[in-house]
Amino acid sequence: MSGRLKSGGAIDRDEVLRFHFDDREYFGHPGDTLASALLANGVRLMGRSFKYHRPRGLLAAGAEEPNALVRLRSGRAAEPNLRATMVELYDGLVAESQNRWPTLRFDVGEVNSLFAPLFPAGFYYKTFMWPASAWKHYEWAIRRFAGLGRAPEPGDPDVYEHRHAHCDVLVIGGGPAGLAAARRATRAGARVILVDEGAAFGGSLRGNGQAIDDAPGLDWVADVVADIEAAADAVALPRTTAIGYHDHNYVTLLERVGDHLPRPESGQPRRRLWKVRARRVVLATGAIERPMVLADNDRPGVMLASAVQSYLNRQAVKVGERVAITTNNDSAYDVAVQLKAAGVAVPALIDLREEVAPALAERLAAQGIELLLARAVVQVHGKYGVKGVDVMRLAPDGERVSGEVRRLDCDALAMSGGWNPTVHLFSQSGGRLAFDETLGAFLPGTGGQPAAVVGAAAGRFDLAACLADGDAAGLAALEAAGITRKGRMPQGPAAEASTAGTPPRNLWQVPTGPGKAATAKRFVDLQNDVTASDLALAAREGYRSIEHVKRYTTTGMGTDQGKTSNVNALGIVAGTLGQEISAVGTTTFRPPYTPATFGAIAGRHTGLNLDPIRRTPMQAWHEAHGAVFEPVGQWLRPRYYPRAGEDMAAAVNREVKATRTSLGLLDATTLGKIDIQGQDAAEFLNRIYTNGWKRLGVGRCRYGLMLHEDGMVFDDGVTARLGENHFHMTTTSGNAGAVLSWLESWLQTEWPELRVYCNSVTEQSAVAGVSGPNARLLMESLGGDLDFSPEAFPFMTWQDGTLAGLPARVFRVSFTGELSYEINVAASLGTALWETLMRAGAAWDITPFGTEAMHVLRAEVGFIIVGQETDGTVTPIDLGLEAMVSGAKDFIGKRSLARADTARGNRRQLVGLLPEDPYLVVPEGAQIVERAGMAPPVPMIGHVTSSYFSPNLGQAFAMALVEGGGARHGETVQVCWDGRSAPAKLCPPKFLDPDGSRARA
Amino acid sequence: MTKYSLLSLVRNAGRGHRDWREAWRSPEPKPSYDALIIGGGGHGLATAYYLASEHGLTNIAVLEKGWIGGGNTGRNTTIIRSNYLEDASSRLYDHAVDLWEGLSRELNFNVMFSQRGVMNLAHNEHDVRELRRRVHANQLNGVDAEWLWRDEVQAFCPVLNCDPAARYPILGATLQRRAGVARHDAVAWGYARGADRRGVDVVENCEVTGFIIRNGEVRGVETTRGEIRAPKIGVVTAGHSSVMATMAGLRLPIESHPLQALVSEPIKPILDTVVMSNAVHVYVSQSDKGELVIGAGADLYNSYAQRGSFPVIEETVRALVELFPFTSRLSMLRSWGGIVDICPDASPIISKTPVRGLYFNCGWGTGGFKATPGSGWVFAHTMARDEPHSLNAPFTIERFHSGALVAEHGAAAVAH
Amino acid sequence: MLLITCPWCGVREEHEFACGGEAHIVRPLDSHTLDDAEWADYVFMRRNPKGVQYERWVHNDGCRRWFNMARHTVSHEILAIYKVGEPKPEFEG
Amino acid sequence: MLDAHLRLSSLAHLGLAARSIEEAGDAGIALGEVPRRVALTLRGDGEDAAFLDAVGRALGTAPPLTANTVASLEDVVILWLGPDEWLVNAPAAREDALQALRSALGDLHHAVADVTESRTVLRLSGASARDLLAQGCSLDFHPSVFQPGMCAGSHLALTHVTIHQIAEDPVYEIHVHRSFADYLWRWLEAASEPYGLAVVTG
Ligand SMILES: Cc1cc2nc3c(=O)[nH]c(=O)nc-3n(C[C@H](O)[C@H](O)[C@H](O)COP(=O)(O)OP(=O)(O)OC[C@H]3O[C@@H](n4cnc5c(N)ncnc54)[C@H](O)[C@@H]3O)c2cc1C
Ligand SMILES: NC(=O)c1ccc[n+]([C@@H]2O[C@H](COP(=O)([O-])OP(=O)(O)OC[C@H]3O[C@@H](n4cnc5c(N)ncnc54)[C@H](O)[C@@H]3O)[C@@H](O)[C@H]2O)c1
Ligand SMILES: Cc1cc2nc3c(=O)[nH]c(=O)nc-3n(C[C@H](O)[C@H](O)[C@H](O)COP(=O)(O)O)c2cc1C
Ligand SMILES: [Zn+2]
Repeated sequence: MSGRLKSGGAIDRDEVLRFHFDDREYFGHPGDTLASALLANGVRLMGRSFKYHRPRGLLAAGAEEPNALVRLRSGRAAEPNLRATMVELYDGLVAESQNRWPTLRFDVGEVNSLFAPLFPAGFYYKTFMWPASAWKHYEWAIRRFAGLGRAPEPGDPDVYEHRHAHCDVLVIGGGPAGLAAARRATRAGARVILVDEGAAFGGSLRGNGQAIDDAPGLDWVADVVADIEAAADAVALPRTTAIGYHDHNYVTLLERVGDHLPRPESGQPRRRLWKVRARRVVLATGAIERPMVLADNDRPGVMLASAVQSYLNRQAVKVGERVAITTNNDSAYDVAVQLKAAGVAVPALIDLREEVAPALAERLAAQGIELLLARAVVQVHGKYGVKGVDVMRLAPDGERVSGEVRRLDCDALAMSGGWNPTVHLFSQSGGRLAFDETLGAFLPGTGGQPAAVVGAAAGRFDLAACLADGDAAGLAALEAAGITRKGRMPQGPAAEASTAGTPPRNLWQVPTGPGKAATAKRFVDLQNDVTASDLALAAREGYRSIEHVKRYTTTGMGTDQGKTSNVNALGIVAGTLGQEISAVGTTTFRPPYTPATFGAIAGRHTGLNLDPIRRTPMQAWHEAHGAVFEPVGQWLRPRYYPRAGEDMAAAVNREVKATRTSLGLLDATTLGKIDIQGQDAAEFLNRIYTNGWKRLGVGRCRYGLMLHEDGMVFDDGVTARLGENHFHMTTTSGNAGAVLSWLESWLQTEWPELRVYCNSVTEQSAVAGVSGPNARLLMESLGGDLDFSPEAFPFMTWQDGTLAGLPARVFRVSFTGELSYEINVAASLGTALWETLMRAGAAWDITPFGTEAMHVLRAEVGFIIVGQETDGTVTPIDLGLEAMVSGAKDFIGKRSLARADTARGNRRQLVGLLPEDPYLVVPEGAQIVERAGMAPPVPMIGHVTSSYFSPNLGQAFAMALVEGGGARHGETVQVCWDGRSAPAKLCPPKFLDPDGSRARA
Repeated sequence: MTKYSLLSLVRNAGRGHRDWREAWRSPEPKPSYDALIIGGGGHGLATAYYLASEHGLTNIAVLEKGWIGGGNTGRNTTIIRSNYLEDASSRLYDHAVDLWEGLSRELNFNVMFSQRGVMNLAHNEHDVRELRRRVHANQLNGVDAEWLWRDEVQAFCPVLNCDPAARYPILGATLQRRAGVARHDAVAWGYARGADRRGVDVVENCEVTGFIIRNGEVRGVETTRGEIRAPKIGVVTAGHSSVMATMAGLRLPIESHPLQALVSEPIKPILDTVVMSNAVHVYVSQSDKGELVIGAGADLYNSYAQRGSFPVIEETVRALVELFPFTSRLSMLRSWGGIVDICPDASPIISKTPVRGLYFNCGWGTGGFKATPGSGWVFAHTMARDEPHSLNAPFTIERFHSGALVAEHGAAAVAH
Repeated sequence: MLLITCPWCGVREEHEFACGGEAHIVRPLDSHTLDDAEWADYVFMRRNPKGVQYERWVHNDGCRRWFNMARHTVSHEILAIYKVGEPKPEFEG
Repeated sequence: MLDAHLRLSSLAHLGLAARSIEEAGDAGIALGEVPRRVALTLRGDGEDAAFLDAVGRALGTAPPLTANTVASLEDVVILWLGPDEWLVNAPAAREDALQALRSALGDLHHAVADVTESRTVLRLSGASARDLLAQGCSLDFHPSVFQPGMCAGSHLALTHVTIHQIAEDPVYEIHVHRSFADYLWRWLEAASEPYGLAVVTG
């Protein structure tokens, strides 16, 4: 039975923490993880596997844990799939096991195990194909079995934060190697960030009790961390995982700020995403121990030797009373000795190797631990917990076992199949890996970014070497960052160098024993239930590339991404194919290193902050007056202003009618405005717009169309000539930024000889558009120095002046087809202007109108909206605006208009559309066909771009793009949508005031 | 070749699965073939399969520089649909959907085509107009399509955030019920197995490094495994199309960009359809294994690196958390990138070239997985007959000269 | 995530910039003399190299200047950054 | 003369005045809106001596030519935005100086655009000011890199800003486009939660 020792460990026995796992209450201490606390309480069964629902306990003590995944917390704070090994215990913690029903112990899903012979890797590709219609049902069933935890609930109660950071040296991993590097860099005054995903620094020192500078290793750790914390420009972040290593030394870190607490401290985020730009990176990420692939190696109680050691030293938890150990390398000998010293029985240490250094053997002998050389564990007994193991002699070729089966009674098995340097981040950084035959592991090779890999991550498993390595990397980083050392450099830390050991015996699968044991499952990927025979099957079936093997068997695709399994899988595949491991290669390491919360990646940009909301100076007025808003680019513009009892149609009709018959008021602030100055400004516009600009008089305005080089309309707007060399361009609201970039790109890269400056002045002015037959009366009533008579202030001109005491620039342009003035005032005066207009306009029942009414009004007079009548495939000629296309000059897009297809006569052209049913507002986006009642595929000749009810016309009307439509006015076509169709007559796209006299009034 | 079935599975289980044959051989390339396909992605393998099965050309080979399916076929979010705007595209993609429906049985390999429906969300009036335009066009073209208003969207996909006060509220959505997802790797493997069975050599680890062209006619290729001759060569190399074009002295209107995707940790079923949003850029489905498969955006610069930048992931995840608030406490498991071949009009090129006997099938960009069977089918026809099928006739390279583009920006604006 | 040294502002994060695609494509002055294919070559056809690409970038959030960059499209290594009008540096690959 | 109270700041609807206090106390962040000042975008050739001269004559100081720096004389401040672009700031009362600028530049190739209303300026200070900026901005604000007298355009919380450090403490001025000011203010307010926020008069 597992349990807690009376003394030792980095836990606080004086404080007792209560927690729940699957409805049972347990107790633990600060310093515990959920995993260690459960073990201390004698709990071993912690989860069920993905496919066969086999009972599972802990394999590891760190981030590599594949089995013990729990759902933590409850309600909206619940989070699935957390590794119990990484969950720090707090008082009141609630956790639940997953992937089981109804309970962890009695899980119905376990029946899957019975059918396991039918479910080898990739079985689903071979079946469930008949009958065709049945796949739906099969799939439904498959899905119920899949997945691990349950989805969280919406309504996350916590917040997440981002943090940009810059440093000279980013040290990833706070074990001896990383600490040595960080210490060196910090002492020289460098900007250092040191991170470790553990709850405390020390890395393997926390678990193995090694000494540094002749003192307990953890004392040295405390000193180094204190140094860093005291330094002005260094930070040490525990509970922080480097999740991604991107281009140009950009590293993302995920800090668990509040996860170890019942709830994050007030105001603090739960997690924080760091985005670090480091001049140098030191990767000191350590190494992960490999399990051994042996029969029933997934039973609760079969654990990595380093995990057994870590639980012992960190939390004073013994994983069992009798712990057998099996290894292929030297590192497990310490574990045996320490277990024994803690009063745990160690029935034997079973080493695959034929011989080991005499010193090691002697250490065991001194403790009275039996050493079994050239032996292997061929079977683990026990279902919910280890009951014993069978040991046999291993043949020199490692392919067979022989001799007598020796049963060892034990309640846990500690195993060490060697060590894999944690090269994930190095590989992500673009570095190549090299396979080391002796270690049986991939080591960092060449390439990558400005970084050094040190310590166990570089395949150095000796403490003294790790310290020296780290220290040297710290120095090198200083040099690379150009930091001169301050003062006398301290000595590097020292530790006793270990004596040369015996190389590991790399055996990728331990042969199975005789009889029934021969078919026992030897798990490689514990989480995804991938066995040695699955891998062999895949190779046999021709899935030879390791990438195919991965995808066919799903090995390494679980939440642990194969941290403990990938190299074993490779070894087995290479063996099956008779290839070198180096030739097989690894699968690709990808971010994140360990799973990263989506909420943290989203940070504070959720809800309304998903995207900035832009506000006009009059926004508060619109809000106060009940406007309904719609997003236009990042703006929220009033769509209409409903009065009590009005629906949208009623409100829009009222607004349209009021504007056409008396006076309307529109917030037009959002239009893009670009100030264009310079002696070549007119020439520049000539190249940008389709029409001519050189002869436009100062004081006048002109409508322009811009094309992309492919000849298609890109933007439009009115541009005014403010001076000989000075223009004021307006653009559509959504395109303002794109147009300015467009102009700059031409000026700077193609035509640098043009002397022109473009500046955005969009935000400078508030713009109120007054529109309607009474607009002039209103303007005149405001008082000021402007003469609004048609002669003094004709259509398509502008003037500066004072209006109701406000300095203003007034453009007499019209988008509604009515007599209109666009009044520009300083943005800060927007509300003052608006309120003045509302007050003064009351005499004419001035009516604020929104974008919807604006759309109706402009459509009545046939004005287009870019992005509505156009969609990137429409030329000016298609729009009937050939008069605006200059023949006399070149302009962007001109040549494209002459291409065979673009010059074709029967392209889709803009027309008006009058439904025969005058009250039928056909949907925008409805298609147009020649005749009703045809069966699909029905040839479509066009589509509806805009469609409204016009209270002025007293009928519905629309605009459309129709093949050859320009020549088909008067003909009847069918408008089709959702299985309906309605006849409508084509007409010129001008429904009201075709000669434009109202705007010119 | 063992036929796959429940029966054969049971029989093999009895023998410890020791007798399964390889799904496709690994032959040495021959010095010459009747035709070559360059690129062992889904499209290339499908082309080979249909050349063999529909046109009787069996002395052919697929040359793949790495492992089959290792390009975009193996890294896409597997969305299959045919609700494209233009007649030409909807016909082509719908033909593919027809083929998808029978594909598992045709190949005797379960590609798990799951018709769980695809929704495209509208978040503003412009989206509504454009998406409905597409629905109406689809209906008239005989492509199944429906328009759902907000309440119907909510009912169809209860976990979506349909709050009208959202920053970009959901106003409605298109729904294509016949659409869905499939198991991407199985598509490559299934076609490879099917082609292999008909005699096609699927040659992996064989990179084409040059073309042998004489008098404007293609004669063969140089590869890392020697020269291979053939009078007809189809290039189906997706992200690497420009590289191949350069080797052949041609220019293409294509740029290669990184497109990223990611998966969440696996969770119990919660999302039974596919959701795509253009304005709030993300697309999401849940695989049969339980992970959410999430499509991100493309980086704006050219790259052949099969990895993208982190800001693209951030942007996608923001959208994910907004549309599916439950994901806030869920974790990203893995992210990766592919190299997509983007055409200016967001439509593919399936075309003859100025070099006789040399054909290109490329430009599928962010959305070609769905077309895999259809693309292979028409390309096989084009290669076998030396003239396009009517379904792919509009998708020539010459359309960029004449201006007769097949503009699918709206339908393709979300990478999918 | 590139780290770009704007020739004016210095080292900045990629997200402050926008990429404008292939550089050194000169707009034909006599476009009316080109046939459709030649014109399409200018408008649509791109080198799209696997290797060193010469491309235009603009520092949108900073100085708003366009500049040129030589960047490797596999390693993403930035080989050179130079101002518009400066000669194009030659790189292998 | 225009009635000054007619002018509304882009943050008027937030009622900041009522929340403002004189001293930040122990809040980690002090944030306030800077009163309206005159602002001009100035464009011209930084390598043209005549241009530099003319600006110098009109404003008393030539525009800074070193990237990301600020030149100032008394209350006129010129921020470098680009090699041919500067932002000139002056108190509202100094409109005259700016008129002088326009006339001084005369026929030289240049542009001056009034952007007084275009930007809202926030003043940020407090012990946690750098931490707050680091939440949303990728610039390096370390005192060895970014110092008083420096300015830079960048992104803060998804919006374009120009950040100008005006004092060692540090004190920053953040210029944000007016239409984004409300969004940015509320974002900063939320992001200040871990440190404590005092709204101050700018
Ligand atoms: C992240 C992402 C998400 C996507 N999501 C979707 C989606 O949801 N729905 C959808 O329909 N589409 C999607 N796509 C697009 C889709 O993946 C592709 O359009 C499609 O898979 C292309 O298939 P292919 O066979 O043409 O190319 P690939 O699968 O890329 O195959 C091309 C092959 O050519 C090989 N090759 C290249 N050069 C050579 C050479 N010189 N010699 C030999 N071989 C060579 C490559 O190694 C590769 O295997 C997505 C793409 C990505 C990257
Ligand atoms: N005897 C053996 O075979 C053997 C094998 C391995 C290690 N060791 C011993 O282990 C020590 C190795 O020291 P070291 O400093 O190289 O490694 P370490 O294992 O002590 O420390 C590595 C640290 O990196 C952290 N880490 C890993 N990935 C991370 C990430 N992505 N983000 C944040 N933190 C991350 C881990 O939490 C760990 O604390 C030496 O003492 C060595 O003797 C011995
Ligand atoms: C639809 C789909 C689902 C995937 N699901 C998983 C998964 O559950 N676990 C996993 O580790 N990777 C998953 N992947 C990602 C692959 O592991 C891999 O990253 C991807 O195929 C790209 O290949 P590469 O990363 O080897 O370059 C999935 C990929 C796709 C296309
Ligand atoms: Zn710059």
